[in-house]
Amino acid sequence: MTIDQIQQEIIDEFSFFEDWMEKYEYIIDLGKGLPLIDATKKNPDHLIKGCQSQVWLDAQANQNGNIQFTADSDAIITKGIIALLIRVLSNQTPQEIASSELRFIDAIGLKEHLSLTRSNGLVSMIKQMKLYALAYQHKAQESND
Amino acid sequence: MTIDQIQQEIIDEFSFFEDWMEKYEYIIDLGKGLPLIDATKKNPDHLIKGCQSQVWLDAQANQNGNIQFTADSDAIITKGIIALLIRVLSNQTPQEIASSELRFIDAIGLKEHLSLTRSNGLVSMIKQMKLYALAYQHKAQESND
Amino acid sequence: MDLSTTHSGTNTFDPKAIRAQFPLLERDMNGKPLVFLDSAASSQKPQVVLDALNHYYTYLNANVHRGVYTLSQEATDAHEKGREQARAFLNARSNREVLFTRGTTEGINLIAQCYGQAFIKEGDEILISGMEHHSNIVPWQILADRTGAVIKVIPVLENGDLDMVAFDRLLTRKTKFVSVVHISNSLGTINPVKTIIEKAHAQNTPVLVDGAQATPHLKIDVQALDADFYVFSGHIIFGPTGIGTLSGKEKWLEAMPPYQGGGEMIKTVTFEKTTYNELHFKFEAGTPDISGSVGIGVAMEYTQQLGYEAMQKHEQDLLHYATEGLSQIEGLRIIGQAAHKASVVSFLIQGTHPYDVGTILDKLGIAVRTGHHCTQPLMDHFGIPGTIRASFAVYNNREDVERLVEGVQRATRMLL
Amino acid sequence: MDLSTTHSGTNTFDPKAIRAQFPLLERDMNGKPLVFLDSAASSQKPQVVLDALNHYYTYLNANVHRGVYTLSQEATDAHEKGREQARAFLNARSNREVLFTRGTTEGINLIAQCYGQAFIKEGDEILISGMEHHSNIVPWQILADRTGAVIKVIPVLENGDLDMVAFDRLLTRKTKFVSVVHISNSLGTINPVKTIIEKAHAQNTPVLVDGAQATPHLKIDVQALDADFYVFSGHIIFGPTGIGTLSGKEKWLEAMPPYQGGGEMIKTVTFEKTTYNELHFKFEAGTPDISGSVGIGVAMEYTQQLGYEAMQKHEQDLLHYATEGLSQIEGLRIIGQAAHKASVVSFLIQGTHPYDVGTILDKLGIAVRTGHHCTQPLMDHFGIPGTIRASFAVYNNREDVERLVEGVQRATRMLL
Ligand SMILES: Cc1ncc(COP(=O)(O)O)c(C=O)c1O
Ligand SMILES: Cc1ncc(COP(=O)(O)O)c(C=O)c1O
Repeated sequence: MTIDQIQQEIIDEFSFFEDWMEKYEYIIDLGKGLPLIDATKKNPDHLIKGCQSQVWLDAQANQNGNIQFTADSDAIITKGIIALLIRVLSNQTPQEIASSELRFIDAIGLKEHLSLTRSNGLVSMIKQMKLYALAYQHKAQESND
Repeated sequence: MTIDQIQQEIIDEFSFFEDWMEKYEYIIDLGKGLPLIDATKKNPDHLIKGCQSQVWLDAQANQNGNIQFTADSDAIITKGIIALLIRVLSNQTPQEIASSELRFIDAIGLKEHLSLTRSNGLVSMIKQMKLYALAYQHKAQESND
Repeated sequence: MDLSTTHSGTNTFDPKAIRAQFPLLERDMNGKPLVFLDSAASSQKPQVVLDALNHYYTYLNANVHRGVYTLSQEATDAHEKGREQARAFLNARSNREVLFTRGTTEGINLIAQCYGQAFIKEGDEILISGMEHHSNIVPWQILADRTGAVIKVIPVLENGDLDMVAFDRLLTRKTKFVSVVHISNSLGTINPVKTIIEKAHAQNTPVLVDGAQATPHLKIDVQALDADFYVFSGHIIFGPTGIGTLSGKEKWLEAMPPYQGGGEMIKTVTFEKTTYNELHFKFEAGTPDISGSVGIGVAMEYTQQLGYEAMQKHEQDLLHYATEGLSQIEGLRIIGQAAHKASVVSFLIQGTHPYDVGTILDKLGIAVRTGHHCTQPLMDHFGIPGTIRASFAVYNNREDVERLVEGVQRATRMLL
Repeated sequence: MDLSTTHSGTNTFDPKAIRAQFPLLERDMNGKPLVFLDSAASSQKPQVVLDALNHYYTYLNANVHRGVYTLSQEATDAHEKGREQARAFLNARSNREVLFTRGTTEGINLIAQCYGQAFIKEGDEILISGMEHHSNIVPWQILADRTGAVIKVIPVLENGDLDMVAFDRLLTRKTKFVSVVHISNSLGTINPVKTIIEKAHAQNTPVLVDGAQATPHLKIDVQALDADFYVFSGHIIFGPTGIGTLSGKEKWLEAMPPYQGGGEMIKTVTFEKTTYNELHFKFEAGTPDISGSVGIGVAMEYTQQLGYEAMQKHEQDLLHYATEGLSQIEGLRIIGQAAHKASVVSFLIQGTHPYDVGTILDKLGIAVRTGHHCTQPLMDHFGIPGTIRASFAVYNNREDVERLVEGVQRATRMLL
């Protein structure tokens, strides 16, 4: 599925929730189920410091050049949103990741979590995901040269 | 006449003026007629610096111990008010000057000129007049001892 | 217009009437009536302060101090009335000892910079505490960097009190300045600043008290305290943002170099030589925040008129009610249990992150602060990433507490 | 509530409608309708700014940047919207280059202190001009005292223009900083700051422009000017007191040490080591003046929407009308007759003192400024104790000018 298809899927899923409680309970569940980043990667090199909650992020390219993200956070709601972001961006090509527009966050009513001034690490995490993608894209181009 | 009698005299005089213009014209006239401080006294030692206009002040005790003030200013309205102040305080005993309460300024509607924050030098001038009085009082007491 | 008559300045303390004076508290948040429990970060403003600001701009606005015209004179009077209100509020000796700043942070920076420049040398020790706000840490670190002075820290006990035994040990001949918080914004601890000042003075060390959290709750008397410097922020004591007060002893203020250069703070300027104006002007360069001094003045008068005793009784009731209610919640741990505490409850719930709890409370219309509250070293000391903090002001009520307790219960159920 | 719709943001420039937006102008002074001719000292505020302040305190007030709850987020958005409005107003590259200060004076002090600490050494020359406001003199004198740097002064010509020949001579390799006023508050002279910046940059010398008097009258584009630093005050551009803006190039701001220490400006704090936050936070310690940034933002937007071209036309008309009218008065001498002049007339009347004239004008309901206007060295240069200054803003009209001219005539008759 393309990034946009997955986003639409998530938007559709969220449209079934009656109120914010169901939505947040779902996000919290997602957070609890997030496959964790390799323990050795949970180090300062992979840390994105938000003012309130911290995020650790790693990215690896698989054989076909698609990127796999793994991550963790100390806050469960942050983790739940990370799970959604990984569902959308993981296993996509660097190009697609770098040029993606993440409209779903806004559409499912979680915009406040991606406010620039909210400082929960999520904004910086998306930036970092795109930077990883650009780095792998660059690498791939170089090895093609 | 006592300080208070002179003040009352001034208040009575001013009560005849119909409007502020007459009042100010009178003050300006007083200013023009102010007998000037001795030219040699118009030096930094006798200067009271206001933010807007400057005042020079000197005080001398005459034979009977009463104090004669002479003064000048670069602003004519300030000079006019000085003329009134000198009329009230000059030729009085140090004790009377030091303990005087200058109610006439307020009563004749010139209060704004004696506002602490107005910085026309008049407030500092009154302070200085009283300081001179205290100094002469002190001197007189010493020579009595 | 005498603003002091437009609110209930009487002796009866009516919490409902007081709450009604704060228009913002009528708004919703996320579709629920707002429960505002973040007054320690910034308080709401009573109508009388908003009216004063509006009145200033609508009838009195002009630049101050040098104007020859009546409007400027009136603006100056309004501005200086704010200073006189601050003086009366603090019981400072004279208006020369009362400066306006942008807030607590600027007040501390001003002292660190100017007192520091005049009196602090390499090897001197500056004594602060382990529960200081960053604003009472970083300015001293900058000064220490610049001068080679050394920062010493009074430790914090497990219950949130200062370790006064350690204080006695740390206060030595080398201690050239003490700067401590009156009431901790994270823990609520009311520190024994009078004792600290007495002991410091016994060896001629001056003391700055960070009163940011104290002024909305405690009667302050800088003469009784004998504080050398006392600083606080308008926005925490029901006043406008962008204005604060610094009260300092004249002997120090006179001996210190000026802070910033510019208009107002000079007597004469030539390119060769500039002479500085007297106090308070010397430390107030530039056009002052005139509406700010008007607003903070009215806010202080308002607070005084509420009456500290009745206010404290009300706030302590809320504090105990909240402490009790929250303590019932399993896994909830209160950080800061000093015997003398202002109406602040910091807590953590085992297995949850403050951010998560705060996020759910927000959805329920409840505004609390989460995080380190600008006291990272204190959080490090307790080995926690931060807390959830509910702070109660005079306009809060028992219903607010009940909504908080229910909200935390609900959040806990969702998160665990 | 979208405030931008509550005032006439259309393209038609209607002086009468504009004047009606400033409530203070309806008041009397000494029983006469007020003629306010002191906008260069502090302007009056349009209703839209007062509404924005009131709206902030009534619906949005909370501390900013770290709040987990919606209200705090909304306050943050309002605060940062002010910054974005400032960025747009100045055409700064990014919001990282836009700092809030208390005003022009603090902005200059910040640069003198922080740029100075990083880059100015003994023997370096700082070039200012002979028509600077004290706020653009004293901070450099303090820096010079501290570092051993030397202040050089571009002379002022008889007509009130800068002596640009002398400037070329004074700008040498030793010149490490240039700080000049965009529009003189005493003379009205509009200085060729673009030329000054180009020449200074030709030898890598950065330039600060004091825009306190420029922003209410001229369209500013810091990128087109290529100004390294541009500072101004809210209260002069129809905004609140206590707030100002500093726009600075990121490369300098990054290279400078922070200004004050405290909350907001840090990333992490321990007693051992503190790391500073990124721009703009690094230079904004403590709780910001949130209502101030909201208010100055709206004020800037308001000014832009008036349209500079139409505004200038109106103001220049008043300037010429006043110059003409006053010039008829015997013994009246206008100080400052530069070809490019903003709507400021400074004058003296032979045989009278400015204070006397100002006092009588006050009685007539006319507010002018008298004295040295915080430019003592300029007054010394002209050998005068001060001037009477009438400054015109967008809300003034020809009737104001007529009342001024009549008033001066009457004062002259009374005094001479
Ligand atoms: C104890 C304490 N000190 C200092 C400050 C800093 O105050 P401001 O941000 O108003 O400068 C605060 C603010 O919350 C505080 O609580
Ligand atoms: C040219 C100029 N520079 C600086 C200032 C100082 O501005 P503020 O007092 O707002 O800091 C002024 C104030 O009138 C000014 O006109």
